Amino acid sequence: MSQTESPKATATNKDEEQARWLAMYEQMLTIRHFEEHVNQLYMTARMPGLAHLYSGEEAIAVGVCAALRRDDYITSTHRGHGHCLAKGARVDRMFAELLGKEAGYCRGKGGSMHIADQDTGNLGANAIVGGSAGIATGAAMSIKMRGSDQVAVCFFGDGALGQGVLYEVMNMAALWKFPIIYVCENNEYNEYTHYRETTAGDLSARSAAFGVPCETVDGQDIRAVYDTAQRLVARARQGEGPAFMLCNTYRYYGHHVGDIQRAYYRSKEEEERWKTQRDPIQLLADWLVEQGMTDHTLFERIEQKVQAEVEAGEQFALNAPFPDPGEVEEDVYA
Amino acid sequence: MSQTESPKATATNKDEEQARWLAMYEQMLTIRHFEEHVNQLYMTARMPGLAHLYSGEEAIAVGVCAALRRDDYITSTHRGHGHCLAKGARVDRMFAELLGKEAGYCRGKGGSMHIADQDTGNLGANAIVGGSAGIATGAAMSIKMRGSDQVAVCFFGDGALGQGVLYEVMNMAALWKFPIIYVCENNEYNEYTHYRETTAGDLSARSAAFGVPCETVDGQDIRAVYDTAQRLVARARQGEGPAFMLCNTYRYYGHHVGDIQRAYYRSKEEEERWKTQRDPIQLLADWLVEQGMTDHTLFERIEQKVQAEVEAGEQFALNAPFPDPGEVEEDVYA
Amino acid sequence: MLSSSTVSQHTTAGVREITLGQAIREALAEEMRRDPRVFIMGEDVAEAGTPFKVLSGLVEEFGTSRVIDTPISEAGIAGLGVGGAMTGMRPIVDIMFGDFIGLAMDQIVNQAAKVHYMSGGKLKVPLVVRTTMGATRRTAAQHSQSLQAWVSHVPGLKVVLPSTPYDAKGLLKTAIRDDNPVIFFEGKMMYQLKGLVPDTDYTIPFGVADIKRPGVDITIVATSSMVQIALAAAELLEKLEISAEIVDPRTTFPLDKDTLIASAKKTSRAIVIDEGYERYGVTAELASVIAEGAFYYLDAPVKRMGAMDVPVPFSPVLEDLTVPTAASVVEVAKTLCGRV
Amino acid sequence: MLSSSTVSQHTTAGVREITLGQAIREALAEEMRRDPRVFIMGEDVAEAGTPFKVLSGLVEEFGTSRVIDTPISEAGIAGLGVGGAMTGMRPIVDIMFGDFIGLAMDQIVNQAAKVHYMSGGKLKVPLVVRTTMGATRRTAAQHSQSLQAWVSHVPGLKVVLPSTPYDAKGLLKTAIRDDNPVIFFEGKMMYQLKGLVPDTDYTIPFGVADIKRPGVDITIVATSSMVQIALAAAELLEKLEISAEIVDPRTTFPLDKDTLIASAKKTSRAIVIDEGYERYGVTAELASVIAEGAFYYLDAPVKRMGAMDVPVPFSPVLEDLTVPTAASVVEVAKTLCGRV
Ligand SMILES: Cc1ncc(C[n+]2csc(CCOP(=O)(O)OP(=O)(O)O)c2C)c(N)n1
Ligand SMILES: Cc1ncc(C[n+]2csc(CCOP(=O)(O)OP(=O)(O)O)c2C)c(N)n1
Ligand SMILES: [Mg+2]
Ligand SMILES: [Mg+2]
Repeated sequence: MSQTESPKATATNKDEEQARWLAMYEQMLTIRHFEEHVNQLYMTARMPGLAHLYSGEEAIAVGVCAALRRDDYITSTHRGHGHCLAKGARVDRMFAELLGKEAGYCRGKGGSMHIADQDTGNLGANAIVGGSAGIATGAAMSIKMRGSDQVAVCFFGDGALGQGVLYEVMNMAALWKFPIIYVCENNEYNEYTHYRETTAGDLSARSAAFGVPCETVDGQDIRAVYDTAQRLVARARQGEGPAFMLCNTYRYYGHHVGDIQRAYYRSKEEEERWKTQRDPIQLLADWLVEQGMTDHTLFERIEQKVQAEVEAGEQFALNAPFPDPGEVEEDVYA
Repeated sequence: MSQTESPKATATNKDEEQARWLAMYEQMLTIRHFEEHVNQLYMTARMPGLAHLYSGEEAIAVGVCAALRRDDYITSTHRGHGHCLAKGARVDRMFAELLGKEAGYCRGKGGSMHIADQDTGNLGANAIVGGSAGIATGAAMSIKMRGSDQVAVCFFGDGALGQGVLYEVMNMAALWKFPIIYVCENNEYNEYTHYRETTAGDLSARSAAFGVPCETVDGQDIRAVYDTAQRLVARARQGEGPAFMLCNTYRYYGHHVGDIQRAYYRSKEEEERWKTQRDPIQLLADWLVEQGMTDHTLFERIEQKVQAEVEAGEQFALNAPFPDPGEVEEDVYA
Repeated sequence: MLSSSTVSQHTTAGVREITLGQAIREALAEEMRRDPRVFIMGEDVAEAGTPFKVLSGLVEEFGTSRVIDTPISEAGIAGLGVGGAMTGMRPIVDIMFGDFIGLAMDQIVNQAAKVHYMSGGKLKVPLVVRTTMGATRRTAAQHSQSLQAWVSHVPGLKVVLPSTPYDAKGLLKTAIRDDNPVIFFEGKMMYQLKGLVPDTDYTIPFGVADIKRPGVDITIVATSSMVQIALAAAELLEKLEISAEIVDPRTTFPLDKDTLIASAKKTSRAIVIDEGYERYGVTAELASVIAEGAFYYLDAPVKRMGAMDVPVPFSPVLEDLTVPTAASVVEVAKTLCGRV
Repeated sequence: MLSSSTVSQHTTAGVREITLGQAIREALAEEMRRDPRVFIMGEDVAEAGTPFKVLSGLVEEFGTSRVIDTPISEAGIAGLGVGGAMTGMRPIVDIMFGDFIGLAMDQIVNQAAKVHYMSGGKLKVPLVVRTTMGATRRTAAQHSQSLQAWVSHVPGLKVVLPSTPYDAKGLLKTAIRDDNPVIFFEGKMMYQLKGLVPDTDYTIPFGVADIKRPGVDITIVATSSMVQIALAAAELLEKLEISAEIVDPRTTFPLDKDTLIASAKKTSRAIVIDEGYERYGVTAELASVIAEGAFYYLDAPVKRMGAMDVPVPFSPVLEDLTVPTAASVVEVAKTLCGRV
């Protein structure tokens, strides 16, 4: 996908545009269904441990990754399924990883919070809040040193703004003009605490103070996310340095699958408002219909395809074998 | 010293004002002479280890501490002699500490980089760059929790802007309106590297991004430093929260006493310019003369008093006994 | 003072069965009532009561000025704890997962641990850092470590590893009243463990090991989560007519070397178990203390059992292999006793 | 391959006497010439060549794009090192004083050490962290620690402690060519230490201990700075007709247990010395490895000598008491050999 085309130039472009938005729609839907199945696996005690669901935030991962090439890098978080799928990972191997199976992306050793997929440039989810900022910035440094035109994207939540290392590395990215985009997914909560209780000042001033320009984006509007990402990625690719995308969003589920009683920190009304009025998938669907780019049958077809893929992937993972016990001592050293 | 008086109200105020500026003059001079002796002690191999001299930066420590009460807190740095003296420490016990003697403020266990003096509210110099930001902010938190009207001041260099923990604690100071002033002594160098090579963006934006307002001050002009400190300290004392003072200054000596060959990182001309045109002691002296607040004899008298105190202090320390070997295992636990 | 073994054998008047999590909550609440200088700060400690729900109810009693939700800034909050402790407060800093102390090591080790000494004894740091340890929760490599060896290594720190509700409550009170920085590790899989705890105020001194079960054939020194494993192994060993003495040091510093050595001298055989990585871990210190102190009494080398030296894997089938189990302890004990 | 003891006994053609600092500089320069992916980043590493002047001249040859002065951000630069290493470069991160690794522990331990395992073996982290250790430089508690025990504890890391110019050069080259994160500790008081070093390319494999001096009566296992102390002690002991064998493990992980154990079996007595704090330190691991492996051969308990368990004091009269000396090693050796 080229970075320079203007969305409304020619008929071919129109077709391309339609294909692009439909692909994004499908990806968002895939993430949504994937996670609903993950939640069910947890609820039915078929998944070990916990998982942090991305539902509600899909437009960010999909919109940003649509602006990336396969060989660009991303780093991700504990809430990382969306990033991983958006960057091109397969549903079946992701399910397998979440279930601790040998066929998983990390042979079952990483689990939900550590899925990495080198083939799609995913340098890994990270269970340390802010923990991947150094890795992403180092990848950008490496890109620059190798004279490559790749770009690195660092995804993190509003809570990561509490971690000093983020500012340390943004300072260096700005000093040395690294090709990196810091994507802050502000879903308003650090676990069970609203970010206003933990985060002083104006969020958009944070990166600017370290020489990294910030753009604030409606994280529910995939078109806004994609457009901004396109511009910032192009800029970075051309050697013009880092940028910061502050994306406002919301998570539909609890902090993790086990966080069921949420009334003490946020209201049902608030959740409903986001789900009914600001759902990224619905917003894109509405726009596609409005633009005449799609119709009911097409939506149905996509829905069925996604459902089938997710169900097959889940089945594959449930049937897949666990790693051999002998593997426990493998991969400690390269 | 009250915080609210306006400097030019009445005759008594005029006298008070004169006394105040002369006291500051004397303190700056004390620091200057103290450090010249420290340098000599090093050059003549009578001092163990190294020391980081504050010469050239005296207006900051003295101007800020003049705005503080004895029971206010400060934290200091590896370049901490000035802060310590300005907060009220004695010359003789400081020399003793630098020489590793039992009579030193820390019984010889701390040395130049760790002098602390609880009696004057000095919570200690710190040899970890940025390492005292947490302590100072915690002291401010404690002030607030105890319902006291003390204030805490955290001194640090431009290099400490590289340490993430500084931003972590400023965020909390802003969130909870702690009575703390962050005083950044920007002497342009992080050891042997100019801060422009290590510090991206506009320095004065840094604290603001975390909700801490910044004021930039000419760190060579003690009147500017004092006035700003007065205002910000009064504000903090009244519960209006933290502030950041960005003081531009310069160190006359090397990074430490052993840093003699400096041409590779800064020019002799640059050093001369600061020493001859921007010396904080000379600038205050000039102004005092201009205001008719002093004359040659008074300067002479102060000079002699300071010289005598420093020489006596040094002699005291040179003659003082080392700690008893048995002390090595004392003070590990309270 | 009641010893925990005494408590666990009799239901005395004024003694109730509560969980380890409740014991910790009680210790905190009682100390906060007793001393207004005590407060808690950490991530999601207030209304959420931590992800482990250990602190539930505290914010309701003490308010948000003493149970303080913080940003996700481990270094920063540890630093605030040090400064607060130096200036008249007695902070308790909650570091949610022990794995995160890496972020706060500079504050804990270069600041908290050294302030008293560097100031020639004038400044004090009465700080408690509560954190967690332990694997088998299926949370993978960055949420499963038991890093007590790091802080046990550092002069100026005290390190506590409670294994029962009784110990947890008494030791936490001691920690809060101590004038030094204390790192308090809670086994995150043990919060639901039940035990008898008096309903009166008591403390347990640091540096006093507790014989959790007396025995004569072999000494098993175990810390924290591994005490339960050792006790389970002792039950199995009893069936084999091997009588194991279970010794719980309770604090890795100060360490009650005498009790460890005395037990090993008595039994002539010793196993040491700790859930931290085995190499350069707590077991190395315990084993070498025993090997030196009981040298002329030992019939066999001291055997160390720590976590396997691998990052903790996510997959349950792998993770379960990384920690000592009652069965693996039994095997080692049998070998040491010449029963194979 | 030349063993360092061989080198130190003959002046072979193509072997020169250089300092440990020079040996490190040579290793870095040669590896940077050999492999364009290798670069150095750290505070004041370029024109200043570090405060220890170890890197002088490198920026002149390789330029500021490969010898990079950074902000004072230990966590940040360690993080950049991890990310750079994962994506095709081979970074060498300079952490000026070992005391500062506390700031970077999360990056080193939770990221660098675990990436390979967590990714199921797909991602690699060929990162070298060079840092320093050692006291008696009169720089007090925050600039004098020897924290090798912390990283030696962590699976996924390799840890190197060279004691001679020869070892330093060969081991650093191995570290740079290794595909894993390696923590390389340089004794800051040893930079001027001289020794013979070949002028040809050589590497020294990890996990191979070096017998720095053969002997028959007592084994002294020593690391880094303590090797020189042990050698000096051996000279003194020789006059007392006690023949000491000095064994230098060179890497604490991988650890050459076999050589340590074999030497102790031969001599029946062992002392282990490391400049880190004694408790829960490197000496605990070395001592327990020997106590277990040579159990049936030892005539006396293994004696540990580490730094005194106190924050390092500034005053020279106190600081000098905190580290083992040739004299104190001789005393311990005499006691072990029944000569008191
Ligand atoms: C360093 C660190 N501290 C604390 C945690 C525990 N924790 C996991 S997720 C989380 C909240 C993160 O909030 P945010 O960054 O906004 O991401 P979100 O979960 O909202 O996507 C916390 C505190 C952690 N994993 N790492
Ligand atoms: C965490 C840490 N990193 C590195 C050092 C080594 N160091 C000592 S002083 C210094 C430069 C500090 O610069 P700045 O903060 O501007 O203070 P200045 O010396 O200019 O007063 C450095 C890098 C240190 N002491 N602590
Ligand atoms: Mg969030
Ligand atoms: Mg400076």
